[in-house]
Amino acid sequence: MAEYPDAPRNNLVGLAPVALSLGLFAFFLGQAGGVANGETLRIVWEWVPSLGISISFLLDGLSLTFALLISGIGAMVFLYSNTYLGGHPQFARFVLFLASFMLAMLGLVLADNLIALFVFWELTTITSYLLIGFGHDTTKGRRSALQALFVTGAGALALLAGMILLGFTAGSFELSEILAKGDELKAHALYLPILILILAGTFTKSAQFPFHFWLPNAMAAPTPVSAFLHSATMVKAGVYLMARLHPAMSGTEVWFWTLTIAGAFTAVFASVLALRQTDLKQALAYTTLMALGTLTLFLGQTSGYAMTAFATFLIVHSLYKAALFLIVGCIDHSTGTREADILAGLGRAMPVTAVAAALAALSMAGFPPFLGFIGKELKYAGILAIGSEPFIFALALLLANALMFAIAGIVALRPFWTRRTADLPREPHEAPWPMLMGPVILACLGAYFGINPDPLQTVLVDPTVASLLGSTEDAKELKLWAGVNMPLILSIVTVALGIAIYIGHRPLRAFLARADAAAPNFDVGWDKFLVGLKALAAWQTRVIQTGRLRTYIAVTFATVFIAIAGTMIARNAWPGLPDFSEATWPVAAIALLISGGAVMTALTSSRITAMAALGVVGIGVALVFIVFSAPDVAITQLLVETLVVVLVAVALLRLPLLDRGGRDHRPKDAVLAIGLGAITTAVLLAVLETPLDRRLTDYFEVTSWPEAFGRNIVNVILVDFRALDTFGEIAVVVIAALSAYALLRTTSGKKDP
Amino acid sequence: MSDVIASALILLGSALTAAAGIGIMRLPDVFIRMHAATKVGTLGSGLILAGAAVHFGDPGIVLRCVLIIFFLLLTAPIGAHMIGRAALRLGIPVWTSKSKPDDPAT
Amino acid sequence: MTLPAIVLLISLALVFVGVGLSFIRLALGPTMPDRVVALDKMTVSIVAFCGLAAMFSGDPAFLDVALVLALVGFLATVALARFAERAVARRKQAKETEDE
Amino acid sequence: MTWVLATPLVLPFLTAVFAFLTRYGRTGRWISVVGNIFLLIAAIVLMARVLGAGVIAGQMGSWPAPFGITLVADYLSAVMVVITAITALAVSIYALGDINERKEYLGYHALFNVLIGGVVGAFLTGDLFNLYVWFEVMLISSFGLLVLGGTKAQVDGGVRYVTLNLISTILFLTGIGLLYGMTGTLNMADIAHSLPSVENQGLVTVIAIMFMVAFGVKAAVFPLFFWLPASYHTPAFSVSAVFAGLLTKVGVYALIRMFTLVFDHDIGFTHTILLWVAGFTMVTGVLGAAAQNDIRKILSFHIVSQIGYMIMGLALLTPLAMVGAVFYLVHHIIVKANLFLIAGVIERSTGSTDLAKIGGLYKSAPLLAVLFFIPAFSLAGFPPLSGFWAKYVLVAAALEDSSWIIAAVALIVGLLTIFSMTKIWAEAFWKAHPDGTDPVLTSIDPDTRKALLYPIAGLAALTLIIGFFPHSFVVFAETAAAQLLDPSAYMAAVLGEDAQ
Amino acid sequence: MEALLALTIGVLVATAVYLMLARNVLRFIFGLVLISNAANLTIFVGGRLTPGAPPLIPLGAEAPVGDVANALPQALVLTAIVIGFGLFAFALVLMFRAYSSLGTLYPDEMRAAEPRETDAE
Amino acid sequence: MNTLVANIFLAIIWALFFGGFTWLTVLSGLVVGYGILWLLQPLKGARSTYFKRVWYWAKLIVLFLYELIVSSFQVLKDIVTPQHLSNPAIIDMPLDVKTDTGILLVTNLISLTPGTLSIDVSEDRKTLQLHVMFADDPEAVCRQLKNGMERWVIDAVEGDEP
Amino acid sequence: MNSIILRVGTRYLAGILIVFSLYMLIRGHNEPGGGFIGGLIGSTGFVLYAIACGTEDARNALKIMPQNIAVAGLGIALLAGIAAALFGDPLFTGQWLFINPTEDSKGLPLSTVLVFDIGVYLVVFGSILSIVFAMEEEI
Ligand code: NA
Ligand code: NA
Repeated sequence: MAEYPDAPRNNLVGLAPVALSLGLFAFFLGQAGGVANGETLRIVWEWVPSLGISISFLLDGLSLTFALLISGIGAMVFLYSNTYLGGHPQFARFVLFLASFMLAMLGLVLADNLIALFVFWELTTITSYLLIGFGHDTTKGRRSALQALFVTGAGALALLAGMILLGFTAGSFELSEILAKGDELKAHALYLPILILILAGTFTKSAQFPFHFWLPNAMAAPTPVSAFLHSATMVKAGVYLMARLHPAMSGTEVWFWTLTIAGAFTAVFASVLALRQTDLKQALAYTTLMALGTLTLFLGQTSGYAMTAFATFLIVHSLYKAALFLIVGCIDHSTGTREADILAGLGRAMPVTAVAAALAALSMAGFPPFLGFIGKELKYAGILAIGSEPFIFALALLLANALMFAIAGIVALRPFWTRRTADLPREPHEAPWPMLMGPVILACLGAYFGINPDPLQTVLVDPTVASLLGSTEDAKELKLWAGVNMPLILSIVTVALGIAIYIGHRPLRAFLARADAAAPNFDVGWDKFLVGLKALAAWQTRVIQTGRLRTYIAVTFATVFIAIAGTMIARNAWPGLPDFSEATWPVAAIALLISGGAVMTALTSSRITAMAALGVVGIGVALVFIVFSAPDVAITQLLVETLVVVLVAVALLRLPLLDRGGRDHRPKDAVLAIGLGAITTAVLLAVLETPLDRRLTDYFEVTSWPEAFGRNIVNVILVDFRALDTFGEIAVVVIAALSAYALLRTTSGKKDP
Repeated sequence: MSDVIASALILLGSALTAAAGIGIMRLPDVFIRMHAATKVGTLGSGLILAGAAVHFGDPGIVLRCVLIIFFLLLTAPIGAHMIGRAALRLGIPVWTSKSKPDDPAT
Repeated sequence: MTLPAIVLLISLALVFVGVGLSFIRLALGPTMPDRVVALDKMTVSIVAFCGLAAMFSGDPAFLDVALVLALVGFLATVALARFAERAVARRKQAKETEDE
Repeated sequence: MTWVLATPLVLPFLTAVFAFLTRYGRTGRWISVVGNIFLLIAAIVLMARVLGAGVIAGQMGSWPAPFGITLVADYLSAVMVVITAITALAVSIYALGDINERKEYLGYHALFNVLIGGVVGAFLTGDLFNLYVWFEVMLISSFGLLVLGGTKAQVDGGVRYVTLNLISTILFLTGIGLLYGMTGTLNMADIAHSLPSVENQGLVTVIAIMFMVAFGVKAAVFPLFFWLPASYHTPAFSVSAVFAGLLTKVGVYALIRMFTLVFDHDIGFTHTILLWVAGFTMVTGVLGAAAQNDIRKILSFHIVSQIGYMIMGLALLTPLAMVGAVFYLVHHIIVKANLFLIAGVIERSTGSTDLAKIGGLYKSAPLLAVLFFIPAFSLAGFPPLSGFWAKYVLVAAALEDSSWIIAAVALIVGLLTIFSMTKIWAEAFWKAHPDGTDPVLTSIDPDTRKALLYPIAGLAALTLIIGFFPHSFVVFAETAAAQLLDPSAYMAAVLGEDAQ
Repeated sequence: MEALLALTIGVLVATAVYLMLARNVLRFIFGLVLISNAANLTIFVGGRLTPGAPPLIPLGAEAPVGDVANALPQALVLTAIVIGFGLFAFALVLMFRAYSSLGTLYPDEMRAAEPRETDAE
Repeated sequence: MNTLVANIFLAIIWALFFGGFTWLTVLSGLVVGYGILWLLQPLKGARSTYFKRVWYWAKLIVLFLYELIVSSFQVLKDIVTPQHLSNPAIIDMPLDVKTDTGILLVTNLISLTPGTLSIDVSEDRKTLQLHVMFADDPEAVCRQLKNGMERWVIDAVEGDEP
Repeated sequence: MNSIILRVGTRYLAGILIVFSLYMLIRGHNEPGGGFIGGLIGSTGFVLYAIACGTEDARNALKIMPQNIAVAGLGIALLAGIAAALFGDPLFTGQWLFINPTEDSKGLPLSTVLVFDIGVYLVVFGSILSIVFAMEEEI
């Protein structure tokens, strides 16, 4: 490639995943026979058995269809990437992420345990995030990656909740067991919440309206990623899960209406928006949305026609859409642009690409004899099988298909087969063969299966329908000619309408652009959401984490007060009236002294008064210890008090005055303070009403001398009975000293002695 | 007998302690208050401890009381000296009999 | 061996009077040294209090408290006095006589 | 054999003493590393014994319970000790490259190892006052570590941290005094044994709430967490790593211990409050993080948010919820400590932790990108990393309990966590460096680089192991939860069978 | 007796909280000293009060004679006093250091760890 | 010699603390005292002719106690009478006592006897600053102190010196 | 501090305080006192010294850096606790040796408990001095 001329190409890093995916494809193909015969392959590894979580895989028709699409298209995308991005400095990472993605996707479609499925689901989210972020140098690239991650991540969380509830309701996380309990589930009170939560997950993943906006932005990823993730595989994970749960959860009113309406609306909405795009890749992205909508719509049904249409269109779409994305990549790579209005006349320079594009586009447009035609006929058949209001939905589908027809022409035919009018950034040339392999094969498959749908029918479609409906009985036949019937008529109308749109697409596009500008824009909404989130966060932080220590302290104290007082009230734990009859006047005098000292400390604006008042409190407390027979404590108290005064006196020499002008009157603080003091007294009085159990002290008294050889019981407790406490305590003292020393000396520049 | 002596010592000592307190309250400036605190107060505490020594009579306790008194006598004047010196260096005016009564150093 | 309780009670009351008055002086000030003197006086009174407590309880253990206080109590006085003195030296311009 | 319990407690202090006395050379740092290796061995031996015996208890000083101090290890204690030892070893290795000689001289290794000793003591003690003592040991050494270095931000952060934590300490001490006044005992099992016979059960609830507030400050729950975001971004990276990993968890541990063993008499009241606290803590923490633009500040607020998850497990108090709480506790220590360690490497290679000033790491330092990605996305709860299981079990527990709102809160907060982690990822790693430079790890000198990266890689490996092989951890947490919900084995181990 | 001290403890707590809420962190330090005293007294009072009989065993006796004061709270209080002193000393040094490096004792003006938004951006 | 005296002094204190003289307390006191003096080397003090002055010491103590008690009433009187009787002044008194111990004794004893309070000793150790409560005649107060308290102290502490 | 009176007084008081502190330490097991009280009193001796004569003199007199004393004290206290392991007892189990026992007394006790208390003494002593000295040096 021109961009990375020096880099090696087709090396092991690039080819290993091609081999891997081909191997997997071959393996799955090998299983096809068995699956078609109704056998299912189940592998179970216990993972977290106590939580009912296992890594169990089950291969049935639905899984097999997806697995073959994933590994098959994967092989082509890897081959394509090897050229498209070969030599890029981050190519190895890219391949690693893409291969991880593929494996995760395979795990997702094969998992038979809901939680394992979720794990793979999230792995696709992460790998997709990393792949979209391949263009991480640009703000747009990072934004798109975050958007995709956030939207699908949000859905995934809902999905997780839904899955957990589903598992609890069904009594197992094993899908094979859950699917057997469909009737039980549908009757359960939690059915609706489960459904809503799971659909939130699948709709976001499959970009259903109104969660569609992330997908076009995800086109910031390299084209192979778009082809693989955003058309053929990941976005279909949501569809897959709805299909997977279809047997257990479908058939209810809410299931039908939700899926049908959302699917139909998305299909129409997306195809209208697709027409509005001028960037080929963007246009394709919106058509992918349309396809996903259509698939969702069919999953809302339970008829055999609808299920067959679902299975067929799933395959059809994967084939042509992957091909078209890769082709757009070839065009981009070759000409340096993806602008539909500029691109023209490439057919001569890129003949192979042109042919492949034509084949894919015709399939997409639903021309016979391509597979797309069969798919479209089945779609109409499926929609007409809808029990209520089939024509409204048929009309929607008709409109969507017609738009699809027009877009196929715009994207895949016009650039090649019209005369060039404007200069291209680069002179077009044919893409190298590894890049052409994929589109060509995929496009040809679309043609081949159109002519010969039988293998497809037996190997994939019938088993898939069987997975959905329980048996192949209701599966409809894939055939090009089903006689003149309603679907055929609708097809003809579609073509006519499609041609009309194609012809008038420029004015139509201009009109749509105006309409779009007026309509609410979800992408702008995303930005607003982020701005709002940040504003909310900033507001909350300003309110809570104010940076003002005083507020923090006040809130903390207020919390203490509310918590204690509230509980006292709630639990009516108040003490009786205090009994002062035993109080003696010396104790009263001491209490007065302590209180006086404390109040003076609080109210003075003189530092030395505060210090002296603190000394008074210390002395008063020591007096309490003396009066109530604690000489050791009294001595310690007096010594510590002395050292406190010494230290404060030293510190204050360097510190400024307490108040800068004006005294410190704070009535609100005083209310809180008095409240806390009162509640402390109340709680303590209540505690004192309970009788004290003196077991511990009694034991210390009788063992202190005979067993611990000490007559000062307090000291014996300190150094023997509870020596571990004392040890911790001296550790505190040592560390306080080391910390204080370190604090004073880290940067003070003073020399250590 | 010893109880009588002890009682006398204790009462005298506590009276002096109280008197020292009155002195601290009443006397006109910090220097004169120091006289009351340092000597009258110390003497009061010393007498109470002397009373305790007489009361207990046990030689070990007597020695302890003597030591307490000794330490009081050793440390109290040093403290007084430090305060006095600070007061002087702070420039607190010395109250004299010519100063206005009840208007001590301000 | 027991003193008349009334003697001890009277003494206790007198000592408390001394402490209380000192406390009032400590509150009133007006100068830094006044407060320090008051605190010093209170410390010395506590020594007396300990002696009384020993006699009240008949347990000489309280004399140990007195012993410690007699030895160490003046340290706070020294520290505060030094603070008062140095605080002035540090702010010669500011009029520090009236406390702060 | 009580020494199984005592050794992990004694070792950090021995390490601290020797490391301090040899601080003049470079020996101290290696003593710290070796000491922590021994600690890990001792912790593993303890764990092995606990796995065999269920709960083991030992009486220090040979004085019988409840008279002497009991050390006791059930599953929760044992795993906390092991995880503490792992974190301590990782951080002590990291410190080889992170802590300069001046800080070593001033006693970094002593402070650090005493902190670890305090943490281990808090996890192992069965005595309430002894718990207070270990809390103080932790607190004071965290004070020292926080301000070691003495920058303005550190000193200011220190003022905030110290003032608010001291309030909690005093409240804790008062609570102990009151509880002693009611029961006459300090042994936690014995208190649990005595409390039901207290007449004024309302008062027991009041005391319980006091402890809830006191430990709530330590655990940094709403509305008591201010100190954490105000300070955790200021000290050395090894210090904030060990703070972030261990300190708040000790508060959570204490809440779990007290509100399963001791205060289980009025669950309708206490645990409902806890549930509200959990919800608000999750939300305010994660929103706080969303407003930040500095890696360490973001991570700090996330600690708060994630504490909420653990409290949520405790508040729900179902077996599954307790499994979640225990699992979350263990997972979070490893992941959060590691993220702070990585922040240190980011700062070294890009020059800052301010997201606006850095970038380019994805391109030029892919190894660091991988090492960051693992814990960051684990924290965000992505499978199959450890954080997913933690979140999964808690959400499942809430749903099982029909606690819809808290489940929704837990999930939404998980989403916002993703938002923050990807913000760091996008700004520090994906975005180009604003200077146009390509920050590379090789700019760090090789010895330092090894010291910094080995522990990060080790912790990341642990995250992966827990994520990929969660079964034995879950089974362990189930036993731990069962022990917590039915403390009879704990009480029997401490007080003897006859006490039941 | 206990009731009286409970009241005193209430006063200590109230004054301490008032001080701790002040603008100047030096007052916080003073409040800390007061509230530590309150906590210590709480433990002491919680162990109930016995006047005039220290928990000492006289020579020749195997156990204390008569009812002596509860020794356990005394040991706890002693521990708490020393721990409290350690914490106090550190806090004081911290405030001292805060003043010398940040130039203020008013935490509302110390905004190095949590700068005002205007300062930060 | 100085060291020995100090050592014995400390040993006695030690023994007193233990409440009596036994061979164990005295011997251990000597050992401990030695250790402490070793610790305090920069603070050398204590004179060698200590024993000769026992007599002077006895005299000093008795006279001091007499002074203390008798003159206390002067202050007491001032305290209890409504009017302030005193006439205070700060006066400087020249010091003859030379040794550290002497200075300490003189200042302490002067402070302890009511009516006089030692404020400071000048850096050159030649002047003692006093606060005198009854300073109607400062000269007389000075003379009285020099002939009384200072004389006794010099006799007790510095007897051998001229 | 340029006070001759204080300096001279300190000369005596510091010595007395330290002797007294050791006395309080040793008798603490039977009478009021113990490692904490001893360490506090001992430290006030040197605090007084530092106030009177300056920290440089005080540090010279002490000779050993106070932090080292404190940490060594912590180590001693810990070793006193660990010593129980040699006798097969749990951590902090006191080990006693009575020298010269007679009929009415157990004899002179030597014990790990005393060693522990000495450790406590050293910790308190060293810690307070390192804080006070460092603070004094700031002014
Ligand atoms: Na209980
Ligand atoms: Na319980």
